[in-house]
Amino acid sequence: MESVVDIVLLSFLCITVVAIVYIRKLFCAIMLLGIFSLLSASLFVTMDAVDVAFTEAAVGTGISSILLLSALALTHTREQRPPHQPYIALLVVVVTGAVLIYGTMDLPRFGDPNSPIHRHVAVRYIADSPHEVGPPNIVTSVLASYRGYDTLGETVVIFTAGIALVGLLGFRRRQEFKVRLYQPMDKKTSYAENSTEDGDEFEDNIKLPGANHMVLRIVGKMFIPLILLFALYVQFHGDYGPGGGFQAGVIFASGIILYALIFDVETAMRVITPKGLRLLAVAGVFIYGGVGLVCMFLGGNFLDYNVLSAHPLHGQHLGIFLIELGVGINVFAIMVIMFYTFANRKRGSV
Amino acid sequence: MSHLPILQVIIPLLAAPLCIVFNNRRIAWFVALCATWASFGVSLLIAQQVLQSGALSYDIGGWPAPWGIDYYVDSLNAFVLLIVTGISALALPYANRSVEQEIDPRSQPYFYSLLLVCLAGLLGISITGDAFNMYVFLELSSLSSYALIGMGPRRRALTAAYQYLVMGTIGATFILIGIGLLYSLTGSLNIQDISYQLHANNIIGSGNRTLLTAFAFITVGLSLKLALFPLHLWLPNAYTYAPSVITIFLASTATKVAIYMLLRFCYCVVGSESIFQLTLGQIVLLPSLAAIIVSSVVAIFQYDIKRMLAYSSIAQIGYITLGLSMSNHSGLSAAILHMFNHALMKGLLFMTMGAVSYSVGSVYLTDFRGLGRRMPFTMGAFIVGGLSLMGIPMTAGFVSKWMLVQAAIELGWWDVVILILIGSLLAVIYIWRVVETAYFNPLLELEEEEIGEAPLSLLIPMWLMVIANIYFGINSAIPVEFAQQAATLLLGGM
Amino acid sequence: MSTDPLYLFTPGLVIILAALPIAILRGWWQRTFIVIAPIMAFLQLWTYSGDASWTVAVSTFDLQLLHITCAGRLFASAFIIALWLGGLFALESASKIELASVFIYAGSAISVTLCGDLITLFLFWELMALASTMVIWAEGSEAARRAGFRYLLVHLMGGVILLTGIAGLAANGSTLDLGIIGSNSLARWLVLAGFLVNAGAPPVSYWIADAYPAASPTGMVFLATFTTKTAVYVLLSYFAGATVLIPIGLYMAIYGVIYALRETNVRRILAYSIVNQVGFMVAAVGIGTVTAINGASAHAFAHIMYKTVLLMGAGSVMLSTGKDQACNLGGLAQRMPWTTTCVVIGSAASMGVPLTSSFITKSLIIGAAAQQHLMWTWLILTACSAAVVFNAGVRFPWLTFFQSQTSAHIEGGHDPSWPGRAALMLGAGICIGVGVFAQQFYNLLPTSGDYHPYSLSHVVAQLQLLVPATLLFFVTLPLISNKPRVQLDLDWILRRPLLIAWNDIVLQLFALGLRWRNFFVSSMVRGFKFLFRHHGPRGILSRSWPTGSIALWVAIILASYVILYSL
Amino acid sequence: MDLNIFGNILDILTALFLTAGCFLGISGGIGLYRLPDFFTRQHASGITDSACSFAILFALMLQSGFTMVTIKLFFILIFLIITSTTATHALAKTALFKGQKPLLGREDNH
Repeated sequence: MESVVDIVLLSFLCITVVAIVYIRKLFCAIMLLGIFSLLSASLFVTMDAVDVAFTEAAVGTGISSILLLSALALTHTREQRPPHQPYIALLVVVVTGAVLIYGTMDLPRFGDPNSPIHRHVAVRYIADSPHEVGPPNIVTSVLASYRGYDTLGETVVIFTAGIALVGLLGFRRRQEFKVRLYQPMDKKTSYAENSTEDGDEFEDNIKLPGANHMVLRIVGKMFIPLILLFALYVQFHGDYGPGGGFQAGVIFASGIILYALIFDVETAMRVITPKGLRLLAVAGVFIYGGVGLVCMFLGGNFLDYNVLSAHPLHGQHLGIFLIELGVGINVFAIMVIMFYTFANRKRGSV
Repeated sequence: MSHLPILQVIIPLLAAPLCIVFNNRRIAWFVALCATWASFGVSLLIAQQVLQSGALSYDIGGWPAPWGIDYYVDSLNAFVLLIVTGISALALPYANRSVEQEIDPRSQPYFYSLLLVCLAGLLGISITGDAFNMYVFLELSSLSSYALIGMGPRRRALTAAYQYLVMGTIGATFILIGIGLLYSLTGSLNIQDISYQLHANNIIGSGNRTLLTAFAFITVGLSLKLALFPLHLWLPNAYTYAPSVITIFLASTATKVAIYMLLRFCYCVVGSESIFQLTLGQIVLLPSLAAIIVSSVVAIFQYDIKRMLAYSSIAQIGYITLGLSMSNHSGLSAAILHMFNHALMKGLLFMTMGAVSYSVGSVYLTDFRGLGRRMPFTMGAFIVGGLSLMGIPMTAGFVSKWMLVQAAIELGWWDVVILILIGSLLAVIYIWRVVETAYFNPLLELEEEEIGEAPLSLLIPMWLMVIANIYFGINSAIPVEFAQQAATLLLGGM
Repeated sequence: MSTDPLYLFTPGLVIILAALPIAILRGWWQRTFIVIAPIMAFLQLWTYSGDASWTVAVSTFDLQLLHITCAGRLFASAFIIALWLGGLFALESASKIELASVFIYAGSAISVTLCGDLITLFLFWELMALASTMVIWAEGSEAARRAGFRYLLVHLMGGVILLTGIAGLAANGSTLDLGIIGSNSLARWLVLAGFLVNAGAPPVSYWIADAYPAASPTGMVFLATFTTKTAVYVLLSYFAGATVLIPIGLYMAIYGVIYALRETNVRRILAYSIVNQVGFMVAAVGIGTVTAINGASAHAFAHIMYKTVLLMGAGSVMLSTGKDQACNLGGLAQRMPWTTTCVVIGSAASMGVPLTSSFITKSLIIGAAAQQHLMWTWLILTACSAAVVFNAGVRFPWLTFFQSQTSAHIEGGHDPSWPGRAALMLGAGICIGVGVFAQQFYNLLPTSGDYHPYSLSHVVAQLQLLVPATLLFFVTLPLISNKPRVQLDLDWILRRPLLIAWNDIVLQLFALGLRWRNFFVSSMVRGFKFLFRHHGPRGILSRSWPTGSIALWVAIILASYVILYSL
Repeated sequence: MDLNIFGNILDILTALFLTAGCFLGISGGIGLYRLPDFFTRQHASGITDSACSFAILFALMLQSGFTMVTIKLFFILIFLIITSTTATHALAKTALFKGQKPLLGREDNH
């Protein structure tokens, strides 16, 4: 049964990929990318990698589609024809794929209990992590404690991505973004060809886009708190089930981005200012690194949470809680920063 | 328990966010300056300890090695750390004025923050004993360097950064695939442990196809990162259009760290006695020689001097990989030593380029007319750097080139010796073009007269570099000691 | 080996270090350094005991900065004296950068003669090449710049060959210390070739006459002294008795004579004369007997002295009149009495007139050839020795000071001021002094031989040689044109594309030549275009590639790595 | 025994709802493909979003019994009902605002 699901999902995946490659409308490509992420998330679920699936769904389908769309607002919506034939690319793909397949020939069989993966390091994680680290979710133990330093690295990667974007594109100053969302690219073309009697009706929409989106606003107001609440749940539930700082940060950010989409970016920027976000991003990294440093001052190694409390397990718990918080804050701040930078880059709709 | 190894990385890593707390470029610069100097100090301490008492190791999070991540510093690491921190400690004072001119003031705090992240990434790669951790920090350094290159003053910086991004990402992905395959074979991510498992399970000798593929991916990925000859195509644009400081920093550190990774993977994971060594040597040999000759000839025809030096960098990387391909003790030590010396001379040469572009605004060959008289100190430094590049005695470049020639003779590779020397002659030609223009081509009367010497904050680091180039040319005991220890260590296995 | 700090300042380093204040200071302070530094170095040199040595360990190398040998001390003394005399002469007219370069140049030349192993030698060898190039460039003209660059290229090439040789020796496990190189390997031949480039051996003899006259009048005095003579010294130390040097030396001797004869620029005449005299010494090194080695060292000393005098003479003429073409000169004897006198003494010394230095030194070489029954060698050396009359000996002073020149009006022309005059006179004095106190001079030589130059037969034989030669010179004088012309030297062939010369010959003989030429030239042009097309800024190897194509490379390399690994 | 009957009834109900859901889903898909203009397609996708997902989720809730999963599914249901209708509304409004006119309302269509 599982293999049928696998086959179906994989064939959908292939179809989506081919469609993405063929399609010239970037908007459609982005939508297909979202589908692609969703499919791969489903595949991860069938492989029992629920945490990965969760992250993929939150980041791939959620945030990255929005970010891509906002980036799309800055460019053309159709891909230009490539100047040369795509056969070279095909050759590249075929060669690389062939090498990869060749490489898998001597791999231990998938799920083989005797393969080194299942006999070496993982054994200790499974056997000892509940009384060495604590959380029932082993993924969290590995992620936050055994290999907590890698996670710090990943957090900084996200931080870097955010500030790289700001460094390259730059925040506009407050006065510079008077332009609102939902304003059509140019009035002339979109209205000239339409009948005049309808034109008047929509005149108000241009100036106050939110006013006629009453339903959206109300639903948004209903759901945004729930989204934020859910984000907090994911944040603090990471010890027990799928979840943790990365996913929580993304979900929290998506709540804010939703707010910005419905109520206008400028309003959102008054609620959560770019400066505040910058400080939050910094704070996220500092919380993580700070925990490590505190561990050092208390006599342990960097990120050795055992020393944080009298009882090692409590120490681990506290440490993981804090660093997940740091990750969450950082991811949230960076995601929103990215959205702001794209959204305010140029006149246009998101 | 000494915390030195972790401090090495964590200082710049945590100073990076600090840079953007206050949206002020001076504070950001100062923070970055303090962080780089501190990490330079730390690397000196580490180097001293390693020389005195052998390798250092540090378990992060208190988890022992195969389960957690550990830092492992031996003489090879320590040497690379010294190179990276040393160059950045000199580049940061230089950055103040240069960045002020080249980069939008609002972006400057972000610039310094990214620079520190890049530094931390490079240090993290060099110091870690864990393959995946290496990849994480590789991502860190690559991501920040894409952005840093993209911040360059000319518009083409963006396309250059984009191309670097695509190539770098392919490289990083390949490395990740390689590490993943290794993990699936051994169940471990720790480099020493991978090596142990490979040997213990008899995977190495058996011609295991997964292992072969893993290594092919890793070597190709790293060849991209270190710009080995046919995969160097991203480098000229990236170096040409990046901000001056970034060119200095990346040219003297990033490729060196990639070479370090290659050394680590080839010698510490597979082991020098294994079959790979032979083929790896042969595989790397031809691209290295091609790099030396072709890139040098290309450099001769360049008009943008920064671009010329970028091509020269590719040729110099060819020398390093040539030493590596010899797979004997003297070749390896020559390669490792040349990493250090190339960092010194290329750092110096790109510093002079930064100064020229600061004062003149461009580094086209025609803009060098009469600079010998107008910027005597800068052009003097350029000449010293050029001499070092050619491998003239009494400069740092000579020592490593000499060792390389000796290693080639030891193997009886006379043809290679001749190619090395031809490469040096080509270097004479392309450096000479600049010197000739600067000293013997008079300035046109029409041109404006304001061009003067670069400010002191650019000249002092530059001349410190000049002194280093000459000092390590005359007394190269310390780097040679390091290089030879590292070579012994690599050949002896870990 | 000693740790005495005094040893740190070997004479060579003293001179090199003096370059710094000379470059920075000006006026009297600078002059003080110019005068004092060589004296200090000289004293320092002679305080060392005969077998002093001093080694510094620099990284993996042991550099023997000091290793006193008898020959080395003689050469070093000659260098210091020449530097001092030249310094006095150049005191007023030379530029600061020229003087500083000269001191680095001289210091490294002295260091070469005093160092004890090939690596140290190579370090100073290269420094010498660079500093001497700077001396040429210091003249400042376009011609000097070009000539300097050609000079630098030749010497860098020589340096590269030498380095390869040294590296080869080291790799073979041969000792790099001072002494005859025994092993008969390729490396030895490379070292020899590297040395010979500096000596001006064929096929690169041309650089001496090409580069030296391009330097300033003062600069040439120094250039003529150091490079070729250090080459003689190292040949003597490392290759004494290598018979291949005999034909090389003879070739140089003949080459110098013939080209000097065709030359009309007085400074170029003297430059070719250097090749000729160095040829004597190289041949002597090749003969390799005790007498021959003595002769080579002694003749080097004598040659340095009289050539310094002659070049200072030519230099003062050029400084005061600005001319160095024979057809523009003449009749200066009255206006420059001191210079004339000294130059005549120098010329006499160069010819080997009895009671001058060359008489007692050149005869050692020719005598050695005779002792070894090398008939042809003896014959050619004797003939060349007589032929000196036609260049440095009589022709140079005649053209410059005595010939009556009615057509050209010469302006200026006066003796140099007192330091220059003193230098000229001191130099001339040494030329005579050495000739007069022959035995005392012989005692300074590497091996004490017993040879008495002032035998009646020898004096008579030398005069028999010189008098007819001089007569012959005046008889043939009208036949030798003094009009300036371009000389077709080997360098011309090397410098221009080989093919143009090739074409000149072939075109007249075969009609085919033109097509050949076209083929070669066009293939050269095509070769360059090929290089440019592929390596130039728009070339395939240097333009920015589309990202996709790079990805193709990645895939190809990946596949080939896998295949190669699997083999 | 009673439990078993109860269980059977649940299974039958589940099957019914699942079938209904599948049918609605497929018909929505066909509609999305076949219907002529934006607004009618909206109608088809709206059915898929609300009715189909409602049926399937309800079937799943029947299967999971009184557990935490049911509550979660319930929340998802509420969420879906509100958001998908809102999304349909927003899309339709935007389309109208951008100048898309319903095919059926056009005069030239008569």
